[in-house]
Amino acid sequence: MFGLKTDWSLEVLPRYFTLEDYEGGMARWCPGCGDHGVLAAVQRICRDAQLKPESTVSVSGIGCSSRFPHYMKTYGFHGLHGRALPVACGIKSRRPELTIWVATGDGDCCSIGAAHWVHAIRYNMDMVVMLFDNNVYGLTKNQTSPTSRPGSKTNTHPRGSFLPPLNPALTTLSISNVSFVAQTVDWNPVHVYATLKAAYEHKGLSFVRILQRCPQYTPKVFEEAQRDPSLMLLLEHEKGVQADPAGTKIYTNRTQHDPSDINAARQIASREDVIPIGLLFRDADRPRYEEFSSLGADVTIEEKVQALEKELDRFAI
Amino acid sequence: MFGLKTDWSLEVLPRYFTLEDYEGGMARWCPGCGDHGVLAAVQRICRDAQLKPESTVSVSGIGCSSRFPHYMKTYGFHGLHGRALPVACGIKSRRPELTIWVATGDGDCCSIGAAHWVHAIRYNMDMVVMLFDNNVYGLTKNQTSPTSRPGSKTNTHPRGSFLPPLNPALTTLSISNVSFVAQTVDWNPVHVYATLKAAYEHKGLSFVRILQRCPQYTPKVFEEAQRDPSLMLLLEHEKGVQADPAGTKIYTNRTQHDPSDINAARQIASREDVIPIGLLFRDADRPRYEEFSSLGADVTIEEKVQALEKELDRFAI
Amino acid sequence: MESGRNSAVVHEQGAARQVREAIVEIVSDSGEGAQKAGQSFATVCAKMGNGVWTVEIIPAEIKPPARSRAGASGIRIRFGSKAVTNMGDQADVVVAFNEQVLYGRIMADAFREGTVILLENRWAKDADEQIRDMYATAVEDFRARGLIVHELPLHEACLKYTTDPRLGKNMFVLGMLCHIYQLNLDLAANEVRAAFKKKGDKVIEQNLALLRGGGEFAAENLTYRFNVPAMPTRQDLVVTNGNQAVGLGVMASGMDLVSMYPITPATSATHYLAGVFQNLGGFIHQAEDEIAAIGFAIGASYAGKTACTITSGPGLALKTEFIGLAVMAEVPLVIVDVQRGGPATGLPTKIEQGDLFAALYASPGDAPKVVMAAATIEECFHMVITARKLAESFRTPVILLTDANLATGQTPYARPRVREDWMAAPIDQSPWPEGVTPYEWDPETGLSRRPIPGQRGGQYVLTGLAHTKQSHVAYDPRANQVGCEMRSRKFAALASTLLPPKIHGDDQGDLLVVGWGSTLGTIDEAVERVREEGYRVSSIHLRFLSPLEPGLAEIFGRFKRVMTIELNYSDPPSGFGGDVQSARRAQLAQYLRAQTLCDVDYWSITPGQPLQPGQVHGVIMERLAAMGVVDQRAAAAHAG
Amino acid sequence: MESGRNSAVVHEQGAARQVREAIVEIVSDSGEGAQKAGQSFATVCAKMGNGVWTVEIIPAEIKPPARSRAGASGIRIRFGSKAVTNMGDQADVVVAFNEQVLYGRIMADAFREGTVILLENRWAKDADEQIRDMYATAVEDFRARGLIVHELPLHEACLKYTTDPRLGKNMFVLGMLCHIYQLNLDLAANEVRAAFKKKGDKVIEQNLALLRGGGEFAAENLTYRFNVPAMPTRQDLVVTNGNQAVGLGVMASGMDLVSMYPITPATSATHYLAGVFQNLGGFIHQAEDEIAAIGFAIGASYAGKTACTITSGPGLALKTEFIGLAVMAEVPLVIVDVQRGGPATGLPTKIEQGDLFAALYASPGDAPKVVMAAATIEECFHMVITARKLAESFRTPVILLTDANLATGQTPYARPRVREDWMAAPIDQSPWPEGVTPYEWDPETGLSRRPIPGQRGGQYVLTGLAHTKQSHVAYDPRANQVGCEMRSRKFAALASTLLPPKIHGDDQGDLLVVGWGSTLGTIDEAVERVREEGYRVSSIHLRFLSPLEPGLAEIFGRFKRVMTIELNYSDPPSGFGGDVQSARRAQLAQYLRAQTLCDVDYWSITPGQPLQPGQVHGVIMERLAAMGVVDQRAAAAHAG
Ligand SMILES: Cc1ncc(C[n+]2csc(CCOP(=O)(O)OP(=O)(O)O)c2C)c(N)n1
Ligand SMILES: Cc1ncc(C[n+]2csc(CCOP(=O)(O)OP(=O)(O)O)c2C)c(N)n1
Ligand code: SF4
Ligand code: SF4
Ligand SMILES: [Mg+2]
Ligand SMILES: [Mg+2]
Repeated sequence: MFGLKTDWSLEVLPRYFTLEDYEGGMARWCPGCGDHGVLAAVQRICRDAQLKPESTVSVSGIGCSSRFPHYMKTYGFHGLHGRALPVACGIKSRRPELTIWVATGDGDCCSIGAAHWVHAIRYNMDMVVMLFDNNVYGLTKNQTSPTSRPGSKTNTHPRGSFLPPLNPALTTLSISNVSFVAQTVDWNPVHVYATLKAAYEHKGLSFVRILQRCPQYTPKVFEEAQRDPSLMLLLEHEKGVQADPAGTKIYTNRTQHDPSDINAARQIASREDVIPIGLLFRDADRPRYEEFSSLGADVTIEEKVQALEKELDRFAI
Repeated sequence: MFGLKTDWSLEVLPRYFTLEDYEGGMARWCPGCGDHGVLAAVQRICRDAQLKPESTVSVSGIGCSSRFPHYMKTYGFHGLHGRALPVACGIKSRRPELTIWVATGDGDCCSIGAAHWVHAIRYNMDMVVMLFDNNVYGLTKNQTSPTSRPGSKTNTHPRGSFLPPLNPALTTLSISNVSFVAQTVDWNPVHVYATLKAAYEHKGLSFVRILQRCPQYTPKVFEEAQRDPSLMLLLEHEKGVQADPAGTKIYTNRTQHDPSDINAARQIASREDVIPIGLLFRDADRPRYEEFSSLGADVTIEEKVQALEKELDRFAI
Repeated sequence: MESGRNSAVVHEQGAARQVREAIVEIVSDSGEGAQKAGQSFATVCAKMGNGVWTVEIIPAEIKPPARSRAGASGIRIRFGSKAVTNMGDQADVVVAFNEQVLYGRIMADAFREGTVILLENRWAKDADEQIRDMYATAVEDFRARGLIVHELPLHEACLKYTTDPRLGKNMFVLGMLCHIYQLNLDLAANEVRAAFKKKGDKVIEQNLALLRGGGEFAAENLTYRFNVPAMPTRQDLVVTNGNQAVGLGVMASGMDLVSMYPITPATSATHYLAGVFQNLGGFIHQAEDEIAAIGFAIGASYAGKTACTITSGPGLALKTEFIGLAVMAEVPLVIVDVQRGGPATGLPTKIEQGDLFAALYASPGDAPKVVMAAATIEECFHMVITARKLAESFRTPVILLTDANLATGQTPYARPRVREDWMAAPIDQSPWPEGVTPYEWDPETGLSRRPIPGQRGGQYVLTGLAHTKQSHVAYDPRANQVGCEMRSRKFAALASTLLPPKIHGDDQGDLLVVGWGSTLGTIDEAVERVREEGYRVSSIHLRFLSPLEPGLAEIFGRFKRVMTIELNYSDPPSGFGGDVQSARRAQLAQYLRAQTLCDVDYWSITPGQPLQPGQVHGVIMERLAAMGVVDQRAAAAHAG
Repeated sequence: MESGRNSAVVHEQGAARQVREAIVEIVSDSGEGAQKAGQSFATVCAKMGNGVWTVEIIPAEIKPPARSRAGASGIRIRFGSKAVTNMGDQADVVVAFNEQVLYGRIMADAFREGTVILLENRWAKDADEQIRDMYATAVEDFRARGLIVHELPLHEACLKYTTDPRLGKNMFVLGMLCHIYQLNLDLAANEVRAAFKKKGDKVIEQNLALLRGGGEFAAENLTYRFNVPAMPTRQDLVVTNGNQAVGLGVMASGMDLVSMYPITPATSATHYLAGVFQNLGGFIHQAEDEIAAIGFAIGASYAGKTACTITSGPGLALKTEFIGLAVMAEVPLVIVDVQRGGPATGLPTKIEQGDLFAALYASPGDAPKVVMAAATIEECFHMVITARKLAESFRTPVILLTDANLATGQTPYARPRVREDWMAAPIDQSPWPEGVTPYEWDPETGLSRRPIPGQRGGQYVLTGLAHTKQSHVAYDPRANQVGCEMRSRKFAALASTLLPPKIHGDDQGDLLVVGWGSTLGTIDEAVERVREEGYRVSSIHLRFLSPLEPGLAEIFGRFKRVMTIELNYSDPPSGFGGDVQSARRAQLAQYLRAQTLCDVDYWSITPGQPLQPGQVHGVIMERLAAMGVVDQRAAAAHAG
């Protein structure tokens, strides 16, 4: 994978890419916003994997987090609110050689984009989907999101919201053909990097829920977890996310979790006493939609003309 | 519940409703279509519960199964493809006293309506949602649906579809605030009746996936299960669906399943070797959205005027 | 023709009468094979060199109850010596498998006084008294309506050849009709063989026997014998319906991807493609909904692949937001809208031309795009090719409007001579020229070349926000105005390449009829008739709605009156209660008034079925009468 | 006024100069409290009896980087002796917390030669050399542009009263401005107290000290002293922005439910309501998306409750299909569209009038509905009430258009005298009259009464399919035509109750300007000016777009030329390259041409910001020049 893209041989001169080759200008998120760190991690992974910027596409919907493509120096598609996934799938469908990063928010993915979320998991196309979950609508200035905790005081629920939050990892784990689900927190750069790297390396749709701080509107939601690492549950396993131990040593609360065990994955994902981070589930053998959708790219125009004539014969009288 | 609606005392003369009071003209489904039996079961439940036809509303999207409201003599709303649930929730939101039956298809609910499906489960409003799952798009004449089995030959996939089917019960079980999930088969009227009755009696959103025969387009999918009852797994429990044993005695394959155990429910729902029927999960204590949304119905116009004047005072200069 | 009132069998011989054309219907309960028989009949006509147009008669339900009014399932075949471009007026001869289905057709105004009904008579002796009564009452009623009913023992006659006449009767009827219309029985036999190829020789033989039996039965029992002289051409022809033509057009344009969500009456285009598209390397994506369908297509297009999405009204509504994005970010895309009756779920299987405004105006903000409408089945093919080219050349979404009439109608047309340059070129992966921005708008034409992922140095971020030519988000007043202007200039540039519409008839006169979409054949035929009657009436038919074809005001100025004829709703031109200003006009008329400032009159209805030439003829005569060109009585007589 | 070019401090005393109005801006980085200071200032003006209009200056990002051009955050206050209806032309006095934010305002054309800039000067001595340079360069540039810059040590001066001037500077500036404009300092002090009520006495005291300090600072250091005479009225007034007015209107109309999905610039209406709606028994549903939002509202309305949904362009696009259903099934519903810049995500926080066509025409098929547009903040209140009534009386969806300008602008207006009959009546649960169908269309008006679930005997099945008055699905030609007609007749009936628009100015003349929506104040002010200059120009402003207000053609006929002025995109009236027919017109102009057949001219732009009266004045003069009414030079001078 690293530096070994199959089409390298086509290049006359090998190019070496530095971090700068992936940096698309100053990110305009608020100071302290968790999005900054995730961006840095993705840029590092691109650099480490020596991804060609022109063969890398970042796709997003609308939201603070969906500004992501603007800060990458790759191709980018900053589309409509909630619609990152259909666009990303469409790109991948006929251009499977492109590397795709999807940035989506908890509103973008789990609210207005929920139908696409369900179905993109099922299509299982090879891409990394980063759910920036700050438990709030950031860009539109502080409304309740489907992952907001009950009692959250927002501009639409000034007296506190009342529904239990969606659990994006758990729901994703219960959609057929799911192939990769992980969870991480923006404030641990080591773990973010390792998790997204594993996601990138997985062939299939890698769904990574990133608990993301929004100091502007939800400064408190992750405060406790940040202060007290024992509220986190580090998932460890030889098949799991291999983060630099220096970066995860603060997590005293750990468990061995085999990411091929989906029942265990669902049970862990549904725990409310701790925040599990690491790889919940991976299955490298699920069908990927692009295996079907990308067929036929090699049919030549001459062959097309021939096939079409054959069709016309069928209708000829 | 039965015949004991709280507002009965308001009636000068008690009315007794017969099946006819719920029958809205000849159903136009194909002969042998599984929808007929479900309709009959709902009409019986209405009769047994002596639901006032004028206080009962059936709501649907578009599809064969969504013709349901036309065949009831209650109020009905036959709306847009995929949008039964938002409409049903809207009705319930401010008229919690109305009884609501939702009829939706596997395309209607799990494909175009998937976002509403996820969120309606979370809203958990008191209504029965019947998913008529015939593994196909019936009304539009035989296209692949999200629950079609891989290899299904349909008009959109004449060489066979390729994705694993969604598992509606499992996915529903993994959406926060889920309160009732059951599964039944249209060809067992006893079980359909008992399941829908339990659903009707549950306070909250009762999601019932009904495996439904479509002799027109998917005559084979449930043939085996119909012929060989041992392919079914009957869920039994004192807190479960209490079907007349005469109707379920053919099911040799049974298990005790406590519907309050959600982990077990997910495990059973995800089994692919058998078709579990019965109550997978019930929790009567989940918050229901109408508890919040229906507040304020008793505010009088005078009180409104007063409150408004107070507001205007705030803006007065 | 003699009426066979009280006799199930008609004895009278004579030579075939020569007619210029005929309209035949076969109607039955669904599943009785009327459509198959009719299609074979039509193919034989076409092969013999007749012009042909067939229309499916489709019930609303999947399996409507037997013997019900709403259950009429079948086919109409209009064929003639010349090319046939529409379904025509009332039928000449109808074969009906039961009497109830005829009511559906009567409500659709499909019959005239004198239409001959060849009616299955087994119901007269049905075990069920109610059925016997219904039958008797209906037959009486039909005769009272002036229909010529022949009650025929079709079922019984078929028993000679099959134990299950319900399945075989259609081929028997095909034989009957071949005899009546003097069609070549060998050609018909070939159709039978082709139809049952997969079912084996035994089935073929049985059906051939039924075919011949039907011919003999007609020879013995019916006096009707017509000859519609054919004019065979040397030209290679194909016969398709409009949705197949769209599918063929998708392939001929070298499209990579069709992304769709099932919706009547558009889906059958994909059904057709599903079987063959992959032979051309294409892929069909059945998305989770229409929003995802267009989003997926836009993704593929962004990545340099050619994509289209095919839908109908409700689906178009759901695509509104994404179409706006495609306009804003200049993503090439073909959107085929096979119009059906609206609004809302409306009339899913029926024809209407009600989506013109939605195509032009639905997306909020200024969202110019190309809007075209196919007028014939042949154009359904060719316009997809044009649409793809325009989409890419002008970096824009293109909406191609067709409708349920074209979608399900069938007719022969010149076999396209496939050209390689119709097909999209492979995507460009050469390095992007340095210094060129992703929206390097030509200041005159607004045109620009787009970078494709994979092109080194072309990296940019497509955005739906207002942006500069660098594709940088920009909120300043100037940037937004420039962006809007550049996107608009493209359409002025395209407009300048269009030709004024051809005038059918004289260049000037009393009345100009303007149409668009599938009504072409009907309108032209009606105009032909009034012209033959000596009136100074011409017609034009628009293919480009946005930008509009040029020169219209000038053409309009040469006629005393201009009116559109459309299949969508309008208030009476004088408004309800005489309030002209608030009258809600037919969509093209409203649009042309704004564009040309000419007082464009209109006539439109929403019957959910194609217009009949006679109906249009009546409308024209009425307008001529109102203008004082014809006297009122003449018009009334014609309109009758 | 003297320019203080090279001096940070201006010494010159004198009496206050009396002016009819003034435009003041306070601009800062976001989070520095400029808006709070400006709002207090505006409230004091209003309380003193001045006309006032405030406009928020909002950056695109949540927290844009400090000292950036795109980061300008602040407020403009225009106040005068008479009522103020719009944001006016260029500013007179600007207080800026840093020099970079001024560039954002310069790009927005907010300043003129002679605009006085009171600029924080601490950047001149910043530790960072780059900042010092930027500052010096900018100040020089400003002066070169003709701005009068006073560099003032605001930060330093605040240190007397607070250790953190970043937080206190705004009240200091309020004090300065109160001094400059002779505002009542006690009233200002009250505002300060109200603003910091929750923060406790200490904070209040500190801010009062800053307020007084600012006044003293101005007295010592600035010569500017103006007096904008107030004309206090006896009338009770309220001050709100347009979204608050919508929220108040929702409550005043007795609405039961607001169903929404957050979207700028509409959401703040719900933010306001969220705090208070439940006091009136109302509920706000934040749905999972805009489709669900309208579906939920339609459900509630079907069940007899009054509901509305509030959104902006992209959300409106998503509601397209459901609006069609509401039309088809005749479900009362109010849809408020707070327009923003488009197409696509466009300019989310900025003003445009680009959704007129989408409101009129987006849903496929024939989908008539009421479309209204509020022209003032006060109308945002009253029109919601009208909309609800119309929705129920005419059993129809009603789209109410407002825009970002109204949404965020603030102005005083007459306090509404709340009437009980504005409020929806409790739902009818009496038995449904026997024999009455669910769509018992009055044959003249198309009106019918609807059954509400709970009404005994009223059971029916609402459907989006074509249906009879029994609400039975019907696919026959006649039923569909009747349904379409009945739904259309309702709008003719409504049209017949509307009055022709009032003409502002004389009944006839050279030029009639036609506007709609939030441009009312600006257009009227510009027309006032040209009229004062002696030109025969009048204006009308439309509130009802569908059905259209009556009598327009007749009014238009009394003017030599008619033109619309709009905030949406149009090609030049002569088209690009002179192709008039394909020129893409401003939306109202296009619509009026079709409806009236008058040659309605237009001028429109998409700057994403409100029009300025001076700009409109220039446009009018240009048109008068083109007509030969004024000579070209005069027009040029005016337009300058
Ligand atoms: C169709 C549509 N509806 C609503 C919006 C307004 N909108 C933009 S972003 C957003 C939500 C942002 O929340 P989230 O997805 O959680 O992203 P975040 O800003 O928190 O990163 C909304 C509602 C829109 N742009 N388009
Ligand atoms: C917006 C929209 N898209 C598509 C359709 C066409 N359509 C009608 S029903 C249906 C699917 C029906 O399948 P399902 O929901 O499984 O119901 P079934 O007919 O099998 O009971 C589709 C695609 C439509 N009516 N509206
Ligand atoms: S508002 Fe929140 S999510 Fe958005 S940029 Fe600021 S901190 Fe990040
Ligand atoms: S097509 Fe299938 S689902 Fe539809 S009515 Fe017929 S049998 Fe039932
Ligand atoms: Mg968020
Ligand atoms: Mg189905």
